[in-house]
Amino acid sequence: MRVLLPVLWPIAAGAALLAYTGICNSKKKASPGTAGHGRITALDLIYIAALALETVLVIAAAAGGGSVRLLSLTDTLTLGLRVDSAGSLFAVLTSVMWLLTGIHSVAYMKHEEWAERFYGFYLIVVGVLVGIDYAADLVTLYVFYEMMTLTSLPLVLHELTKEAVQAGLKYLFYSVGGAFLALFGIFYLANVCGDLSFTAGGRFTAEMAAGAPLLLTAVFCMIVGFGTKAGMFPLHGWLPIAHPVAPAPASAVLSGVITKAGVMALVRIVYFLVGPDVLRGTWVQSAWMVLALMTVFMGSMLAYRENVFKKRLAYSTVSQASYVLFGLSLMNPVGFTGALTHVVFHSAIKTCLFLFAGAVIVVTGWKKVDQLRGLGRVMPLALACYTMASLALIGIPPFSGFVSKWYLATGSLASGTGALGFAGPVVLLISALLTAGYLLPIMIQGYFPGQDFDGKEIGERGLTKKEPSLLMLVPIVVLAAATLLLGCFPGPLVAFVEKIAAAVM
Amino acid sequence: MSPTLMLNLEEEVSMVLFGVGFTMLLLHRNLIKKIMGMNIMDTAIYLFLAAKGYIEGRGVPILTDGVQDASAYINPVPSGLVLTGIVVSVSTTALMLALTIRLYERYHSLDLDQILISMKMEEEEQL
Amino acid sequence: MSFVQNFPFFSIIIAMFSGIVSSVLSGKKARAVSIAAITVTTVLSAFVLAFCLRTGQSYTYMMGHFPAPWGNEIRAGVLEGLTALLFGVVMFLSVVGGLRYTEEDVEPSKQNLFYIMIDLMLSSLLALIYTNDLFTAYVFVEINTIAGCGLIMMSQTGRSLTAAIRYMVMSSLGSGLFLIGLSLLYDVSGQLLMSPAKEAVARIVVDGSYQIPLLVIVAVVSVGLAIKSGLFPFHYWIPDTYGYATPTASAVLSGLVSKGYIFLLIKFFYRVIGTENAAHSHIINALFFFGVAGMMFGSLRAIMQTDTRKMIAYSSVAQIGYIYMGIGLGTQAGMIAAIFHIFSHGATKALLFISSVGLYKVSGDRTDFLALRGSAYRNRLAGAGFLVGALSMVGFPMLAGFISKLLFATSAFASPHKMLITLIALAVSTVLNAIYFLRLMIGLYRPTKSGSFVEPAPAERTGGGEEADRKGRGAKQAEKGAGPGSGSAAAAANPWTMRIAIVCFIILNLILGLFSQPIVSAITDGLAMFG
Amino acid sequence: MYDRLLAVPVFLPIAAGAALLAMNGLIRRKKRERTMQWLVEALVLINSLLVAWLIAGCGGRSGSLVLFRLYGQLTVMFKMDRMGSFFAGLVAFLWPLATLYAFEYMEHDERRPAFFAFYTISYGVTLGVALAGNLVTMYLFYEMLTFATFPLVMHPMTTEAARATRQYLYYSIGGAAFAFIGLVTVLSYSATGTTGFVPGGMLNPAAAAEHKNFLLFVYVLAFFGFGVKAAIFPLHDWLPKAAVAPTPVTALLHAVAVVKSGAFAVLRFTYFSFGTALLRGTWAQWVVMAAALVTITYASTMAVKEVHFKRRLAYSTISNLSYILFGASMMSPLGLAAALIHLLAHAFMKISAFFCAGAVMHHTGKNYIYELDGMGYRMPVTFACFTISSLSLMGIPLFAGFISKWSLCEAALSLGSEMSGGAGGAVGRVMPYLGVAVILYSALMTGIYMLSVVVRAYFPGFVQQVKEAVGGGGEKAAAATGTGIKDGVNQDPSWLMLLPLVIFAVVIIAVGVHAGPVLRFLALIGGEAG
Repeated sequence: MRVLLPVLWPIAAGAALLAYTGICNSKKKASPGTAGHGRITALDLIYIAALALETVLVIAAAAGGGSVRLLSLTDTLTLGLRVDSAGSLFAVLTSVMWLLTGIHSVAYMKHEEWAERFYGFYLIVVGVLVGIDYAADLVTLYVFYEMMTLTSLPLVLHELTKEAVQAGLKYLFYSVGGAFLALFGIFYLANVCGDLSFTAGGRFTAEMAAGAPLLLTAVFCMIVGFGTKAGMFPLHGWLPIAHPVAPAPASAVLSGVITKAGVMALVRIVYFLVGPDVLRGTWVQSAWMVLALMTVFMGSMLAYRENVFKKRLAYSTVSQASYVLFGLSLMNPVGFTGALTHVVFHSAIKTCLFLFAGAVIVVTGWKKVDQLRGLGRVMPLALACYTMASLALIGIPPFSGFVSKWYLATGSLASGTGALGFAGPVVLLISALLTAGYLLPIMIQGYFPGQDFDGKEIGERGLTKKEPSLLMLVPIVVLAAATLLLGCFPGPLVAFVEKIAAAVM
Repeated sequence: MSPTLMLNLEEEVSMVLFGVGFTMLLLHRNLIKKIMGMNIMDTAIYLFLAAKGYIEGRGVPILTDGVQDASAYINPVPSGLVLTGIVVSVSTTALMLALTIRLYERYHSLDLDQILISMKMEEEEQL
Repeated sequence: MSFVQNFPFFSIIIAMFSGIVSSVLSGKKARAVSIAAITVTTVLSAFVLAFCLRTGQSYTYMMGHFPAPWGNEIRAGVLEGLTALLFGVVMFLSVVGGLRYTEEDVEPSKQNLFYIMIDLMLSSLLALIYTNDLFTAYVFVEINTIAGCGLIMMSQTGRSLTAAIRYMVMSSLGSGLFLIGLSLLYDVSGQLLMSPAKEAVARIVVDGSYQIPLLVIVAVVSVGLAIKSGLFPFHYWIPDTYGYATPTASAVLSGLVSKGYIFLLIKFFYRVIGTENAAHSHIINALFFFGVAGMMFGSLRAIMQTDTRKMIAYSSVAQIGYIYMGIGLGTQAGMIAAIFHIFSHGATKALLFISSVGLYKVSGDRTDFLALRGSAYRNRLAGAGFLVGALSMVGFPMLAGFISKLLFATSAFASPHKMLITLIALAVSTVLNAIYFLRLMIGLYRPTKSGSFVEPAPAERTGGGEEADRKGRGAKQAEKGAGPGSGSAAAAANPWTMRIAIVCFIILNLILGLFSQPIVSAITDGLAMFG
Repeated sequence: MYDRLLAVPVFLPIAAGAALLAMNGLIRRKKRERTMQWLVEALVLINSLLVAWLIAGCGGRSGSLVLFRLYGQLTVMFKMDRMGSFFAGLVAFLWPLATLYAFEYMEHDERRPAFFAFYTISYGVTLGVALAGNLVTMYLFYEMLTFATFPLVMHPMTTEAARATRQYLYYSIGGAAFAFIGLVTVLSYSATGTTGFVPGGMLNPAAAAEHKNFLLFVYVLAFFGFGVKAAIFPLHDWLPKAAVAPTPVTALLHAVAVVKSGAFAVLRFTYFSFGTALLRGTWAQWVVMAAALVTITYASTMAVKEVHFKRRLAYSTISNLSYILFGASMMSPLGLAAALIHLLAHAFMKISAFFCAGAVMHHTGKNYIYELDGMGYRMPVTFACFTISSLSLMGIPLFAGFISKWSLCEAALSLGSEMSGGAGGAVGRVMPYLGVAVILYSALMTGIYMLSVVVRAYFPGFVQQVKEAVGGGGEKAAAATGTGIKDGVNQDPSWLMLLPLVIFAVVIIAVGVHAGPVLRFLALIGGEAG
């Protein structure tokens, strides 16, 4: 029950919320979300309480451990949940990010329609994500993975503009396509292996691998397939389109957390099912590394050239998520540690950045980068938080990004993959430079708009010193602080991750 | 020339005639000539049959002066067949001639193609 | 000697005499005589069949007690009895079903002539079935031709006259070939009675002499009878002939006459040449080839037609092809299939001709597809009859056509070289049949262009039709007399005689389809008796 | 007694339908028609209960009934074996519900009695296919099915309908003509001289070995012949065209009864007549498998291109039917079981999807996908069911479609590992994997063509634009433009339509969540016949 609750509770709560609003709608009552415009309603409180409870439940589950069998679809296909340390890391991260973004979203959604629908699906998605993290076997993971795609779809096309719907469909089709590509691998593994439950270090021995001629192909399919969610080349096309059109809180979790679901799936497959020993040194590893590095570079490059703020952040996510994938592709403990720590750091950073973008949109309505000149006069505090997060993402010590990148680079050099292993740090470095190139100008233009900037618009619209509301600001500040704190004291986290790494390798 | 060819002259002639008649019946457009062709064809067969039944030096199989030995007569069966055949062919010819007359009255032509053309035109007028 | 053994002779003679008597009778009386004659001969045939089945063997009946080779013989066995019986039934139903139309289409003064022709036709068919003498067969072939020609020209339109002359020309060609074949046979064997001729042929084959003349004989007789029965490529007289005669005549000609010749050919193969010899000659392959080609060609041409009568007529070409394909297989099984198809096609095609007339009558006497739209609602029974006929043609299980198809297909396995061709030809032909029959059938069950189920055709639209349309849909309504125009048309189109005929034909089809086992075993027995 | 009752469920509906046709003239008045409808429903229900009783009574033992002898060894015979009871049960479950649905759908139709008459007749005929004990009987009912259903396709009586009917008939009869070759061949090579179904095949092994290539050729012909009803490429074209028929027909007949009869016939023919031992690893297997795969690819791609709602679903049906045929072409116990589970799953998914489409058409007159914006709010229950069926069709876990897809791929992969020894030649080594790839591709396409409908229904893309254009009164404007979002107009159909939909949705989820018992039963069939 303890394992089940963090999955079931938000799904049930979200469904109930949706049902309730549905009933309200059909009875032609004023819908509860839009009532009391600008004020916090009971619904909002319940919503935040539900999220908080979820965080508590996840932490409780992580602390308590255990496993549960959910369903038996057929005699051979059973669904189950099991708590382990890797899962717990992701689950706790997810729920915390969800809570913080949730708080932000209450304020943000005051400016959007259909808030209650957003809340409902937002709640459901967190349950599903925790389901992915705690999945005991590959099929369960796949089940939740598909559910995640479907339930997060309403978040993407929330605004119901033609553009949003198109983006939503693109998101949907890429995700589903990726999932089906991965499904081939699942079929194959099920056929070869029979039992798909996760064990640290993988289930495959060298003999078993030798007896399965298509094993590598299957794994590669899964890497590309699940890599879709993490925006890995070649199936990255949806991400820069879908993330920005969503409401900012949704963008934040999409970029910050949901991309990590793809990562989680790959961690499970490579390190808990197939086993890194089987894959190390094969063409799959090389191909994966190449893809990851390409994505890293390409994402940064595109972000650098992008003018729409949220889109720029989305491209950044493409790049950063592939840092993680690159770390995983190294298949050594150092790289693994780097990858998992980067998961945590990037999650915090990117959520923070998107929430900031959301706050900017709410307060000023600006969406393009070149509109953001003089932002420091409007929201200096928030911009400070943005600066911290940016620096962390670039990887400047003592901010958190530095730690993970350090591990990634050393891991790459130690991976024994020859030229690719050396190319890794170079690409990471170039990408870091590009990251600086696309993030810092906003800060610089914000605080130092230059001589020719008269700030007329800011003055006229009464935006001077208009920080976002507290509900928005708090999560941003908290996350920015986290990037700094985690960067200063990465010890416990690194130790925790290293323990996982030791278990799987 | 093969010697047997000279021995079976009647058969050969009848075959040639049959071919002539058959071709006329099949290919000629004029109805009267068709009928003539049919008659030639039939006649050829009668010739053939008669030749088959004929035995050198024997008499007609008709009792003229009392009962005689069968060896005095030619084979009577083909003759009977020829007679029957003639009856049949006469009636067929009669029927065809009647038909031809009807067609001629109607379409003023003996040419089958011409008749078909005028028939088509007539039908189109009706529609 | 049992009295029953005289029945074949009686039935021939009765039919012929009724024809002669009819020449001095009025139309109505001639009709009565004719129907009576058909009934009696059918009953007699049934007795013959029963007798042969009981004794389990065939018998030869000497005419006037002259022994072979002078005398003339009749031979009756199970197969002869069965064929005579079924031919009689089909003939009876065709005549009865077409009574009203015969009255309409034939001049009153010529009514008795029509029935004379029917009588002669019956008599010649029976003679063809029963005779054991080839020359007699020739004579009756000619009588048959003349009677057929008379039937065709009865309706006295320009079309039917030209059709008659074409028929006549082709038949004469066929008869001529048949006759020359006989003469040659007589030349080499000295026999015209079938049984002694067979012995003579057997001797010749053993001798190894006269091989080429024998081949020529088989070829000439086959071609002659093939022309007369309308095998592709000698079929071109068929569409006009069947298409423009009166309904009864069409049904009889298409259902029976061509089958009579085929029966004669089968008899010739079995009783004179011997199946072995026939199977070894290449003639049989030619028949097979042209049979298959005819199946395809006939169906393709039928698809191109827009006129119902011509379509049905071209379908006959295809069906004749089936029969020749069965013969061409050169096996016992193939022959059984061919004979069964003679029956099933006779029953089915006659049904189609009779019921299609019912449909024309409610469509303003027009026969094109467009005019016939919705006619099955205007005349339900005729529609049902046509439906059953069409389904049988397509080979719908439980109907006669299916069993034919099944027999053809199973028989194919006995001749390995032709197996695949036969099977595929059957399948393709089924598809083609489906295309033209079902296209028409769908049309029959569609409302007319104006959306009505009741009124005949756009051109013949009457006030009554509209009224009926408004009051309600369906022919039922119309039959109740709601719409004076179309209602009475439907009633007039369905005289009770025709209803009986259609229902009986449907039942006949079902019998052939559902209880084929006894019939097939009878055919098998009959063929065995052929020796 | 039990055996004799076997014929009842087949002939009861046929007789009832015929009686209905005969009484056509009597049922004119509205009130009588209502009575007629409920009588029909009661009859169908009773018949279904009878089938259920027969299946329950069967309990593994296979009763059989020889009705009469058609010719020679050809008997018309019914038999209740596992496979037959499976299909019969499926049909019996769906029919009463579909009839219920048809009441509302056909309420404005003028020729209802004829419709219900043929609809009921089709029920009996389909059961005939299911319960047929030998190939001849199956062929007989297979042909009858064509003729029982074509009046239903033609029901709208438009030119389009006539054209569709014509094509339907030509294709079906053409297919049957080739299947007929198979029938005759089986008869000729049969070990027993009959065509009765025997698990694992019934050909005389010695004769079969001698003429192996011929038999394989005939098998391919017959596969395509029976496959016509299952809409195998290139003989699929009739199915989208037949979507012109009233929706109860398209849903029940052209998504389940007729087309599944085709697939069922292929399965019977493959596993119970020819036998897999003869076919496995031969060129014939790869030919038919390739045909199935081409069909899947082609049809799912075409479905994406199609914008007519029902025709899109029809293309989807084509591709899904070939899933079944793909299962059939594996010639293995797993393949048979997988084919059957997909037969079951697809029946529910597609009938549900079609019923939703029908409900939309009936209540709003919308036929094209692009007209469906915002319908999810106007017909919430309908579209909820549609969503479930869409997800299931895609093969999302927890829905029935996933189970069947899983089974199919599992079967394909084990075939692949079996063939990797080289038993099926180079082609055989590749085909099973290719099959899995094709299924996944098709799943993606399914996602595209089904979910784009769902997304459109729930998230109409232009609301915001309308709002922005009109300004403050956005919501009213949105309502006025007919998007219906939030305007609270509930256009869901009455319970007659909703009940079947909800039941189907429940079944889809139930099978998807707990398929163990069904799969165990199917594994039995696979085990005895593979």
